[in-house]
Amino acid sequence: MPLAFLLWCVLAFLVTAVAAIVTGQRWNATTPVYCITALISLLGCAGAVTALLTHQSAALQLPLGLPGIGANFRMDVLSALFLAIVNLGGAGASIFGLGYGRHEAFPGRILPFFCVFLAAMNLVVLSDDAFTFLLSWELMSLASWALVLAHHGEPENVHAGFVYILMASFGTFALLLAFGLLAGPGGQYSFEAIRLHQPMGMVAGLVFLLALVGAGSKAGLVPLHVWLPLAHPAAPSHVSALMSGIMTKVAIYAFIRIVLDLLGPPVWWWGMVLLAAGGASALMGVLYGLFQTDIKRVLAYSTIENIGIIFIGLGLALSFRADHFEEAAILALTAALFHVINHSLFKSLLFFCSGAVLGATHERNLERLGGLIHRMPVTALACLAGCLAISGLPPFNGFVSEWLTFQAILLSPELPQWGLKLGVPAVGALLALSVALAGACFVRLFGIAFLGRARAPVAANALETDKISLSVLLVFAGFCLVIGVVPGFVIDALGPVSQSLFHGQMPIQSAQPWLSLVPISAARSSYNGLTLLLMIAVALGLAFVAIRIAASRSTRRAPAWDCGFPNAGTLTQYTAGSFSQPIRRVFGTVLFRARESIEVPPPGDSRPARMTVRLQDVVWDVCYAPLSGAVTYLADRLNVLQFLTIRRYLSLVFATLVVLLLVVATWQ
Amino acid sequence: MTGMANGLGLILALPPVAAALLAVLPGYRLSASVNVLASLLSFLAAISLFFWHPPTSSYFAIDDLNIVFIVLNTLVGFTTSVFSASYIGHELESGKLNVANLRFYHAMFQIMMFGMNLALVANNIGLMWVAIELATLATVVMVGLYRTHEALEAAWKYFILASVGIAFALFGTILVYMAAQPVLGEGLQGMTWTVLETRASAFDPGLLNVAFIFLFLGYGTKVGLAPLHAWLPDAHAEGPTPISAVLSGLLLNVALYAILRFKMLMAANAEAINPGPLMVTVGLVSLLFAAFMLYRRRDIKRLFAYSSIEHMGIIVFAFGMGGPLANFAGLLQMTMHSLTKSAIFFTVGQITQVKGTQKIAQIRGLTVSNPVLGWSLVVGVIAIAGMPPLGIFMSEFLIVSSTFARAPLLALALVLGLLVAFGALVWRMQCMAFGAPSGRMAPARGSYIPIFLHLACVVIAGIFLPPAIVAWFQHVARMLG
Amino acid sequence: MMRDFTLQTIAMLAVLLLAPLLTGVVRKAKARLLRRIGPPLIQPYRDLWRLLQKEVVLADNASWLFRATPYLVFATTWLAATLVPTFATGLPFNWAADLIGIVALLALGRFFLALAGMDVGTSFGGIGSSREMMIASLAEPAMMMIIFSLALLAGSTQLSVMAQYLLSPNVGLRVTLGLSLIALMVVGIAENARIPVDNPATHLELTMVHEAMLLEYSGRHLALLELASFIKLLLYLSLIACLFVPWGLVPANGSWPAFGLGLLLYAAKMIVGVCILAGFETAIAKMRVFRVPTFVGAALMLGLLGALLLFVSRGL
Amino acid sequence: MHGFAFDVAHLLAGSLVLVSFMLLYQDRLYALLNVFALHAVVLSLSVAWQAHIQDAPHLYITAVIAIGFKAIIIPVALHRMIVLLGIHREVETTASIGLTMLIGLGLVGLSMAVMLRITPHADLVAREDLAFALSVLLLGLLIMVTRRNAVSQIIGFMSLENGLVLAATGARGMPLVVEISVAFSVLIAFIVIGVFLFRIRERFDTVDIAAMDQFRGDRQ
Repeated sequence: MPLAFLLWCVLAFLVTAVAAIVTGQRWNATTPVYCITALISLLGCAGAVTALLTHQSAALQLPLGLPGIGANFRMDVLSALFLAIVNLGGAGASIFGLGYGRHEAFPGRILPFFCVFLAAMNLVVLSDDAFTFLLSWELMSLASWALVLAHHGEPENVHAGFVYILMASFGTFALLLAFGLLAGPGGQYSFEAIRLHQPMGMVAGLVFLLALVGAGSKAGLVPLHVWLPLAHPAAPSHVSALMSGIMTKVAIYAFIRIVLDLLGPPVWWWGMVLLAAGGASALMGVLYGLFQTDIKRVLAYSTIENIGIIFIGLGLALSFRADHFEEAAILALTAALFHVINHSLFKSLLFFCSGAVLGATHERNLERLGGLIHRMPVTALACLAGCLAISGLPPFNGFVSEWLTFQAILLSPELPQWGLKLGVPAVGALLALSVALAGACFVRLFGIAFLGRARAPVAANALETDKISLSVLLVFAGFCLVIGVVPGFVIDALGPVSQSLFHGQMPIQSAQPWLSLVPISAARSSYNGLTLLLMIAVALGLAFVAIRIAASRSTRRAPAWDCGFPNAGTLTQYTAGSFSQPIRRVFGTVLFRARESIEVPPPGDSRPARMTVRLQDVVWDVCYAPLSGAVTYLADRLNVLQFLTIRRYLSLVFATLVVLLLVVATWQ
Repeated sequence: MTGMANGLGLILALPPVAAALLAVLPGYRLSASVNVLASLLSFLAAISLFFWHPPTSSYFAIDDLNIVFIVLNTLVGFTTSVFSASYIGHELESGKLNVANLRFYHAMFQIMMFGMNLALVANNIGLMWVAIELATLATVVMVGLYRTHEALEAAWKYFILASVGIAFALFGTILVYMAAQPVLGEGLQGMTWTVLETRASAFDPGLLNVAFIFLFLGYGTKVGLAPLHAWLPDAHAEGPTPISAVLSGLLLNVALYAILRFKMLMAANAEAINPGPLMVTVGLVSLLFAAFMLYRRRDIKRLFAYSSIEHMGIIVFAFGMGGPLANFAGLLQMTMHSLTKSAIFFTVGQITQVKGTQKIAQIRGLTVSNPVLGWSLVVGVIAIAGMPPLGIFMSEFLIVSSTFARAPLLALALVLGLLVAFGALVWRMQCMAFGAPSGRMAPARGSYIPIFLHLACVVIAGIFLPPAIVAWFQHVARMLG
Repeated sequence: MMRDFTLQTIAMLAVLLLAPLLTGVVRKAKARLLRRIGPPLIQPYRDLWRLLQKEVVLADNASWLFRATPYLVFATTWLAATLVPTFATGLPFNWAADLIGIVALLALGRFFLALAGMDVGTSFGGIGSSREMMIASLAEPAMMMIIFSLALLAGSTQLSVMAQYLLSPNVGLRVTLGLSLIALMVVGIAENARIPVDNPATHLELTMVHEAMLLEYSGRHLALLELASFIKLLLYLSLIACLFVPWGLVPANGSWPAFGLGLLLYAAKMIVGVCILAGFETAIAKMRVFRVPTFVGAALMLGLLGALLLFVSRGL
Repeated sequence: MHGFAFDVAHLLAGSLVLVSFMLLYQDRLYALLNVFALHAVVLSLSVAWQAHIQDAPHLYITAVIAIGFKAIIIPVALHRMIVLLGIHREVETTASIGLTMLIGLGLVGLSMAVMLRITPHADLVAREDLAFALSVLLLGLLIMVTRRNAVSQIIGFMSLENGLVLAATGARGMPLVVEISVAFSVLIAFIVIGVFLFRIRERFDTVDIAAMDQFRGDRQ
């Protein structure tokens, strides 16, 4: 009975949280708490995986929550899948925290909320009525907000927390309104009741948009993403991994649950909206990321990009389903879910790496790092794997999901609507562009941080992190590789999910010869990670042997040649800023109103010449600045009412009375 | 029979006796404990009303509606007395008050409680009016207790606006009687709730309409609805903190109770104007107005006073929408708001004592300097801002979702107001609770028990409402129509 | 089965052996066009051999990544080349990855090469990597667009199937094909660091892109990288050949003589291709680095246009 | 007889409105006090007449309370207070007298419209009384709104209460509880206001509320 088991896990999390609060005053409870959470998460993950593989679904009602409806919980394959993701990430973060959490100044500000955060994410996925869902959803936001404020010393963290919690409650209100429509005036808040009378026409469209806004604001969909690059880096790294890798997936779950499960059959323009939002997020996200110098901020922006890719997949699924191309819809959905899994893995991995770097150097700024591959070789290896995976390069997992998405796009000319006909290839171009740019982004990240020469003493004498953290890094890197090599099994595991949502699933992959991946037919397209890996290995081996036989083995170490003018200064290296300059020239001037200003001091002046680059966040300028301006303006104008004389207040009362009397007098 | 009468008798008899006693008792420690004892006893008496319903007389009646208010009233009164016992001593030491003031304070506290209880149990609209005025005048002098310029000015403002409200309410009461008199004949009949409600259908609708306007404005002044709210922020900010807690937690509710009664009266008459739209409009105006006012507040108590206006707006909005769901939500919101807001004021009182200032700008990093106070403030603000797992989230969930299905635009306005208010409250809270601590670092000496008690209630209610209370609220919601 | 694998092996070896020759032909042709004698055709083989014999001079702070990169780049490029049908289609490895896979393999090689460029921490390496990634960030999507249009025509992303389809009579002349051909040529030029995007023969540092990344390499490492770039050129040529002049491609079940014929035809195609390339390169001059994006971006736009035309024409 | 009774009641109530207008018109404190005394006298007369025609003896008490309290004690007290405080004699009005008069007229019209149009079924005397009471109430409020000086605001408030009493007595057989509460509240109001004026005297040099306004909170 996995459902009850997972609820027990949630309870255990909460109990741990309370225990952490109680004991936190006296001694440092870091190690025990993380051990316990890791254990619970692993158990929960196991339970979820068994539920997923045995396709069992169960429901349960507790006498809590909204009176009359109670707290309903349900576990079907969809929730099982996401529970597995959540708890795997949770386990990873907990174990990494064992090492990373040691050099934490105030564990009391992290541990309880960490447990609550894990519990809340599990609850969101488990809950089966609107109230329980939103309660867990807000609890999730609240816990992560507290974690963002864990290092509240820096003012920007406080600001980040504020923007985050504000956007979070905005999203919650959107979901609340959506559920209000779904539930109807009668207040049928349980998902069962909602499934029975699904809304149609305009109402359904409205619910769709509200759900998109609500879930999108949590997932970081452009233009609702502004909080994400502020909040995710502000939290401790293993929490950033949870927020970026896992919490955004919970948001995806919410969207899938509402739109694909609770809502009736989709309309084609829904897919259009999703594709537009996804494409925009993918491109904007990766471009923003390319211009950041803070490692964690780069990762946060790349989260936005990957969320965009996932939403492109979902958009395709919706459009295909609206036009009754079931096979294609299933393919697109599977691609999206696959990318959900992949991103949760490699984004957690990369945030763990950033945590390791942060722990070793106390430095998040790329411009002050460099040469870490010598100081922290294992971390570098894991990080390299993560970068390859997230750049969508074979034989890692990122490539598979993106390849599946492309395959889905290639099926789209069958769609009858002209909007989709013209939109989908454009989105395909955006997707290709953002994948290519992601490559550039992560070459930059890894190259600047780990390669070259140390740009600051902190990097020069960094030390490799502890064994526990390293083991987590390696395990996650291993996941990325294995899934990329034998994706068939994952796709088969996703089968029941698409079965439950779209009443069909992709052909069984593990039955294919050579374990190769054949989404539709071998004649159409196929990919075989295993053979590819073997062939690369073989080619490598051949080359190596040949070189051994034919070439001279003598190797000499010498100073870098550098065209004959080697320069000892480490600042002559290419910096993060200069690396992204060509791309900024190409894209930035349009999308970010990038302005370069170069000031060269007059001859004889010893000041260095300076080049400053200004990037403007167009989204902020267009969407958010006017809003805050309006609120400030109104607040200032209305504030006058605090300073009136009693006589004026009386005249207000007087006026109200007269107006009401006039209303009554003229009432008929 | 005698046992039945006791509960009611105690509620009415205890406070005046205690007041008389406290007026003569020397020494504030003793009187503080007497105060606590009296409040506790009246709370127990109120509980006893659940079990023995006293018979309805032409002056007093206990029904399902007002018993909710009475219990809530006496409960918060009790916790407030506990808080003030630990609070007021510090005021004495800091020289803000002298012993005579304290004696006066304690006596007035009981008189205030007496007034509110009387208003709640009264079965006679005239008697209720008298009682509410009594309570108001008691609070007026309490607000002026510190005798500082600001305190006097606040009390003066409160007094003038309140007495205009008094006048309106009285005029409305007279009009109701005038409407009833042709039907019920002359005499006491025409002012008795139980009679009025049964016969309201026959009254002259025109008179009822005018009457309701005056009553709504009159008692609405007490509720603090914009634009009648002017007294509320200053009265909260300048009076002693226990009084702010009582004002927000109780007096507003009592006035609201009166409005609800008359709304039921209007609802019972078919031709009379439906008060719903009026209440919805005023509620929305109060909500939006208060939400924007929150941004420029520099005084911590005034900040939460405005949030009281905001919540009263929400509650009146909910009752204006009507229907079982919205009424239920309104009752829940009212209860949760009294508990939460008084808890917040308890916290704020201790914070101001610790930091020696009410200026938000001078309060920083409370979670570092005074962890318990700081985190209580965080929890309180999160609760008042309507975040789970706390009670107000449930009521706001019901209000918004049920409204959106019925009147989408209203719900959007509601959500806008809630969001704006949320932003202001959370921003202020973050500034005070986090960051590097500033100001005096002295540990708080007041008792945390009332704070924890209230917050615990709110948390539990947010996750699990006892079925008994649910059934009770649902019944009352049906009564309200 | 056995037969397929022998064929596959032949194809792989052919790629490996022909690639330097092809580059030699290019150089020779360019020299002739400039009225120079030019180096002998087998010069590239000699260069490679000499490089193999030389000792490797490693920069002091070069990491293991720097040393591993040449092998990886070579392996991926070679692999990609063997996945492209040269003279025969439907070979066993062709099913391992489709055209998208091939592009991704090349991208993998580029990823490592760019990292290697940054490893030593010189300014030139940085220039090379950043410019390479900038060009790639436009060339790759352009390539994807080309793949889109062709895949939509052929209903497959498998090169063999595409070639078969394009052989079939029902193709006819299509605008999309023309657009894709031009786009593919531009992408090929950009990817192979040919003029006008880059100059393989240059040693004027500030104009270098590809060369700048190789600046610190020497000896066997450099040999591998050179060979890899030879193979890459061959790859793109045979890609164009197999997609746009697929005549003479022999299905896997063909007869041995047919294969021989196919091999000859293939060689002929290659020769023609490199001659055209040489002519093009001599005809125009290298452009500024910051005009390259417009050049490659044009390819992207062409590809997108082609794809759109197809999407729309499907609806008609 | 009934007609006559109605006419007298009408006359008295109407004259109360008239006196309210006189209050509105006054711009000197002493005169204001005197007119207020007159206001109270007229009120008590009308109350007495109501007592007579409703033959409700308890209303006579109200009449006595009115004449004793509002016509004599309060004016005298306020008179002394003015002397005590030594406030200058002028009553500075905010709006011009003419404008206030116009507004007042509008208010009377409004109250007539409200009362007479919407209550066709109620007793005629009661309706007339209510109409006049409402206008007195509104005029009193208008005085409070248009006067800056605290004393004149108190007077405005008193006249407002007079309107209430008029309405209460107009209501046939309204229990005594109401009169008592009115007297009660007036008493409290007076005491507390007195206390306040006294305290304010302690702290401020004037009862001019404008002077107190500069101590309004939240103006850091």
